[in-house]
Amino acid sequence: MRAAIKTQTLTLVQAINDALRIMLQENQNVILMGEDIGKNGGVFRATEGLQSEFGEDRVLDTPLSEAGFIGAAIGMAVNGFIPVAEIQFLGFIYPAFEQIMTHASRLRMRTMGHYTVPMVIRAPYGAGVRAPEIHCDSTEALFTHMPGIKVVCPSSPADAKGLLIAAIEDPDPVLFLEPMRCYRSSREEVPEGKYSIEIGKGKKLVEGTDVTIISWGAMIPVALKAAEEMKIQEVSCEVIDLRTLYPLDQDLISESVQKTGRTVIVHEAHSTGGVGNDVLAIINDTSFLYQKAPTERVTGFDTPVPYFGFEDYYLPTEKRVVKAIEKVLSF
Amino acid sequence: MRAAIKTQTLTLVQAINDALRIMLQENQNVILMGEDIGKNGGVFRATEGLQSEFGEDRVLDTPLSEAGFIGAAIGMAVNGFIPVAEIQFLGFIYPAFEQIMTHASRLRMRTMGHYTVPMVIRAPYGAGVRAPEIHCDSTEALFTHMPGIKVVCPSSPADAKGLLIAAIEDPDPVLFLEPMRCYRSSREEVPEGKYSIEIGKGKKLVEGTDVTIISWGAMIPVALKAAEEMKIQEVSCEVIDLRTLYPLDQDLISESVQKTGRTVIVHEAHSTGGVGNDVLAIINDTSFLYQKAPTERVTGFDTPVPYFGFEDYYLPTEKRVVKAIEKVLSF
Amino acid sequence: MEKQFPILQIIDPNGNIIDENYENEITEHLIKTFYSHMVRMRVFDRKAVSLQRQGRIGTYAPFEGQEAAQAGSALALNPDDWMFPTYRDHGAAMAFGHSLKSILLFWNGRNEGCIPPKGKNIFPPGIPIATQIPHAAGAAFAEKLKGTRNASIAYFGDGATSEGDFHEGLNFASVVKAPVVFFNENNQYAISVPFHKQMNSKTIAQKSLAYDIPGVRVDGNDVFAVYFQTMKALEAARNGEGPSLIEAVTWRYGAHTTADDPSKYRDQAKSHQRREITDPIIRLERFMKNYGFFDQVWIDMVQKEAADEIDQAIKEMEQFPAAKPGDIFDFVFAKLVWPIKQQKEEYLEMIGGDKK
Amino acid sequence: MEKQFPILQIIDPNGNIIDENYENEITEHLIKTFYSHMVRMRVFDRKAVSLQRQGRIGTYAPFEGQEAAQAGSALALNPDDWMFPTYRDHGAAMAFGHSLKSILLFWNGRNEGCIPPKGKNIFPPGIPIATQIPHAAGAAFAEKLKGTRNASIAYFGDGATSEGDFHEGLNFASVVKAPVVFFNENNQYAISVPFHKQMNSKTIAQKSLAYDIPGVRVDGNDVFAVYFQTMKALEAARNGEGPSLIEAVTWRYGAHTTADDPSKYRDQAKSHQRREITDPIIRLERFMKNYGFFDQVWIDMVQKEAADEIDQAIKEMEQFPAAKPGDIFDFVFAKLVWPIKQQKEEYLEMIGGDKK
Ligand SMILES: Cc1ncc(C[n+]2csc(CCOP(=O)(O)OP(=O)(O)O)c2C)c(N)n1
Ligand SMILES: Cc1ncc(C[n+]2csc(CCOP(=O)(O)OP(=O)(O)O)c2C)c(N)n1
Ligand SMILES: [Mg+2]
Ligand SMILES: [Mg+2]
Repeated sequence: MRAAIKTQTLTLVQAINDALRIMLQENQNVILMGEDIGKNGGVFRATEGLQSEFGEDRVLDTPLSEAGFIGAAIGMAVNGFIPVAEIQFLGFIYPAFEQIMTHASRLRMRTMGHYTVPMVIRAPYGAGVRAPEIHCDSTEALFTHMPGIKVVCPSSPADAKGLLIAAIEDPDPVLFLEPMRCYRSSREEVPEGKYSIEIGKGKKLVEGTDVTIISWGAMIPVALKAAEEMKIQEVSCEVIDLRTLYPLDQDLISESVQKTGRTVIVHEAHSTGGVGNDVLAIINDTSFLYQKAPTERVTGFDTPVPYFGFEDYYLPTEKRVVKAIEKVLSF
Repeated sequence: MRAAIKTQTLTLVQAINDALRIMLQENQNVILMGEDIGKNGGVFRATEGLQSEFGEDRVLDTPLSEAGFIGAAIGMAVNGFIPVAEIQFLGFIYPAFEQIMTHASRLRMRTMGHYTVPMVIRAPYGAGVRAPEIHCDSTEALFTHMPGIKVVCPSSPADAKGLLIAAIEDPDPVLFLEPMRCYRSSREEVPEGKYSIEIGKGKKLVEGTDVTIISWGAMIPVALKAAEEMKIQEVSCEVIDLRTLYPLDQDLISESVQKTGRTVIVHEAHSTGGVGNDVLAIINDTSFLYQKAPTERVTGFDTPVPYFGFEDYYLPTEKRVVKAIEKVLSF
Repeated sequence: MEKQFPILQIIDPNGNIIDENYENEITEHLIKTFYSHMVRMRVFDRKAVSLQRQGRIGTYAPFEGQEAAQAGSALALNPDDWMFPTYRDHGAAMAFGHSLKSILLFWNGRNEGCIPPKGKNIFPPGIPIATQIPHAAGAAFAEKLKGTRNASIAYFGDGATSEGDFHEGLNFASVVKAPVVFFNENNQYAISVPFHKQMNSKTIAQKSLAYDIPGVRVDGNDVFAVYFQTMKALEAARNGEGPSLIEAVTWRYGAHTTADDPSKYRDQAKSHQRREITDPIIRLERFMKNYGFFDQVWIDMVQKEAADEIDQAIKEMEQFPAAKPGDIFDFVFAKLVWPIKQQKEEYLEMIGGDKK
Repeated sequence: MEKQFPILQIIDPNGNIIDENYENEITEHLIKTFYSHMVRMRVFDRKAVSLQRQGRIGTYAPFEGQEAAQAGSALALNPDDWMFPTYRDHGAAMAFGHSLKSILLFWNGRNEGCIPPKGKNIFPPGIPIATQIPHAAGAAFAEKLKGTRNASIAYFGDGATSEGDFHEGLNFASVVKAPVVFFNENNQYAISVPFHKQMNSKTIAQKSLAYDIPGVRVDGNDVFAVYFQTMKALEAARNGEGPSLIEAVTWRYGAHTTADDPSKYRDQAKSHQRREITDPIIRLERFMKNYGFFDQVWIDMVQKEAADEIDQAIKEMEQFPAAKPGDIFDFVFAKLVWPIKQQKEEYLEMIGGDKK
């Protein structure tokens, strides 16, 4: 019998706050940076209470200057600190794109390991919360295509905490995407204290035999609902939460696809160039002959994420996922 | 019998210069902008002679400020001009990433067509010329994943001219990638005067029956050499030059793959998230049952483009392509 | 630097003219125009906040307190000028001629709200901070190239000055002598971040020195000071003298947006106490009283007209046709490209056509 | 502004001391140190240009003419300080203690050249313009947080001031009072673009006013002026007074890089004529003659030692082991991730192992 683990009931954003507090306590070199993360506790309250607990030097309100503070964080990371920078919304990471692309992700390689950038960039992402434009982007693929940075995207509170701790302890830069639609949408039991979840490992949320549904982040609830719905039609769906988008969990993907032979990928990013196509590539490379049908991708469209009056049309829905499952089944 | 078309023998960079001159002559609203494009004629001489011919207002040397001049170009495009902005090397486009991502590509959609951004961003790209770091990136996939901008990448002088003219005449933003390794590596007969080549259409360079090789830009010569080599072994390769990377030429790809059943994709960008995966998605969606073997991708690695002392290791070679062809044949 | 860039005022908080140069320029027409615009803006703003509370529009960015800065600057424009507002400058946009219905549609997540009235050059509100600044420089430069006397105005906050785009836009404009006015509303907060954590300088106006362009600091709650300084800057721009930077020192009384809770980072009671001294509408009323322009009947009428106009706009917004799914596909490019066409067809088929 | 920011000199072009405050500070040791470093830099630079012509290294960025700016600033640093050079500041890097072999390796496309000697904090040369400026601010801020008296120095050109990262880096540093010196080498060209097309301001030093930090303009060809001003700025930084901006006005005699043809955009004959007045080494020699420090024997020795050292470095560079294919995979992450591992294995298998 396993020893009982003490837990707390937390939302995803509370779990993130918990992870940040634990790491600030544990490692004096961890330092949070970003816009409005101090007194205000972040626009989503992810850093609530941390500045008053750890002081202004460890929880630093920066100027409104993403290239500036990400660039500064790189200099700090090289010089002994572990900056955890918050980008207020993923859509506001673009001004810092050059710093991430040409420095954060390359410095280890440029100097053959002499200088390294152990930093985390946290960013809420995704549509569905009626936010203004650019607040809704889901552009993880821009970063999975960027060598030298890992991309993590949890969908549940417990995963969020364990993965964020792992990201902070990772010796390399990690982009940590937080599905803002899941920030407060549900709670679960989250272990107290420090624990980490290995980056690069997905998780089988539902065991199934007929169809594999692969998804991550804010699309997980949609995938789960579709799987639930298919149960009524006696279709057994396996649901996989990738959790890390670079590097993908090749073993988990191929093992499942080889079992079911039918795959539906669900993501809210644009179809062309989406991470779904990397999953497709893994299937092509590892499981070609196991495929009983072409893989279906249910994704955001090749359109900018629209203004929120239109966002429900853009976002993948349970209905679209169900249709795709039916399609791979009837092939 | 077709009427003889007058031609000139030009390199790719000369063909670009020719296209720019024609469009400057033809349309008073076309205006070139960028660093060192004036007296200096651009670091690759693509704009050679144009400032002295058309004046400083039409061929504008800008400050060293990619976000600034791309942002300004957006304002000019909305206000009646057709800016053709040169980014000195694709790796220096990142400071302007936000402007392209949140404005150039979205303004039409944001305003439902009221404001549009008819601009072209030209950028030499790719490795293999022993240039310093960041001068060698091939990050087209960052832009094919960006809704609202087209991405064009010619491999030959005649295509370069026709496609650049089409890009300038396109009512929407076009990223025009110039394979710097091909700038002067060969010459061909290029029609004189104005003509354009449809954006979105690839080109079959070699007709074949056994294997389809799909590539673009600076990798075309590599693909062609591999095809040539395979001829000796009596393997008939079809070579497709995509020419436009968004939107891809779905018809050309599927028609060829359905004929050969075996595909090798060659690109120098990183494997994960590369445009090769979009080609894979097209094959999956349109030609699933025609596949006789898993598609092979010969690509740059998931590493930053290395310093030039190492770049030969990074770049796909004829040998790697031949190996991939053998693999799809022996499956 | 505060000495080099004093806060210019024409009327003081008590409503007295303190710069006599402008005595003759302050006509009744001007006063009434300013007053009615500012009241219209405030009625709109409060109404919008309450619409948001009722769930009838989305997150909204109120500008109460910044009416003088926005009215004074926007009313200085010529009809053919270009305006580049942020998410907080719908006051300026409405003063310049944007329709209230459109502004409400924007805040209700509808792209239709970004379309300005015919002939009006108003950009959609800038969401990514400072990105509109280079656009304004470019549009202005285009006017210069065309040989017109039109100018453009870019609005932005104190926080926006920290972004690279602020710097690049001002530098570009200064080099090409673009006819543009960079109009800063220094409301002293960027969400929760106060001015002194945003920058080390004591003024924003002094940042003009980096580009050798004129810079001026005005009392942003003095509509006359704002108006005449903006006029001056626009005039210089039209005359080929290039860009200027105006810092309008002001304050927002409310939250950053309806999603923000300002009591987390500042004392809202104190914020409201400032009204006594700084409220731009109260100040203008004092002036009107001091100089005999105060007319309660007229004021009531202005209030009523504003309320009616806004109610009408709300009605129009709420009766506006539902968002059409097909629209998200149709405006990405001038002509549908196949991936989007295919996505559109599949989607419309699934939902049974474009009628939601 | 040129009046507010005069070009500070300690010795004039004729080699006479014109600022008597420094008479006692200019010791023989200092003079000889400066001179030998500058000669070493020039010999290196010329040699590197000819290596490039012979195809023995790749494209190279010469700095001839900028030796005083680089030596004067780099020699003002303490051993534990941080240096953030650009592609043109290998003169500064070598003065600060980088190895010549490493610098040559860098220019030969080898990442090994980016590794500084043990204990030396030298960043790899910044290629994307201005991006190193926020790094320097961050590394300096880290020193402040650690409570040391170390500072950092960021090098950048006149063109670099147009980038957003320049602005964001200076603003960040000014707000957190990071101990950093922003050292601008204003060589008056960004490739072909002359100063007056790069900015509207007449000086770069005045850009400090935007951040309320000290700004100073020095004659970048007067090694003493550069040295003492940099010392002063570093001292202020160490004392918690925050960042400063130094504009060292200078000139490059040669091409932007060996891939550039300056005759396309300026008169190179005229450029070389400037030597008579501005060459920093000639000027120092004049000074040495004027004040009795000139010693041809010693100078010949310095020249010879430099040449020998550089020849030795070239030898080491050329005997350096060939680039190992495996290296491109091994340093992306601390631990190989599977896609890279798989790519590495396939590739090494194809080429028959890691021995090229
Ligand atoms: C690039 C970018 N980063 C962050 C944000 C989030 N954000 C929206 S408004 C705001 C503060 C802006 O402050 P200021 O410029 O002073 O304008 P104000 O809101 O006070 O009018 C922030 C940080 C954004 N919209 N864009
Ligand atoms: C972001 C970026 N844009 C463009 C370039 C290409 N480029 C390399 S050096 C240079 C000019 C730099 O001028 P300056 O800052 O004055 O430095 P200098 O070369 O004169 O030392 C340019 C445009 C680059 N390296 N990075
Ligand atoms: Mg503000
Ligand atoms: Mg320069």
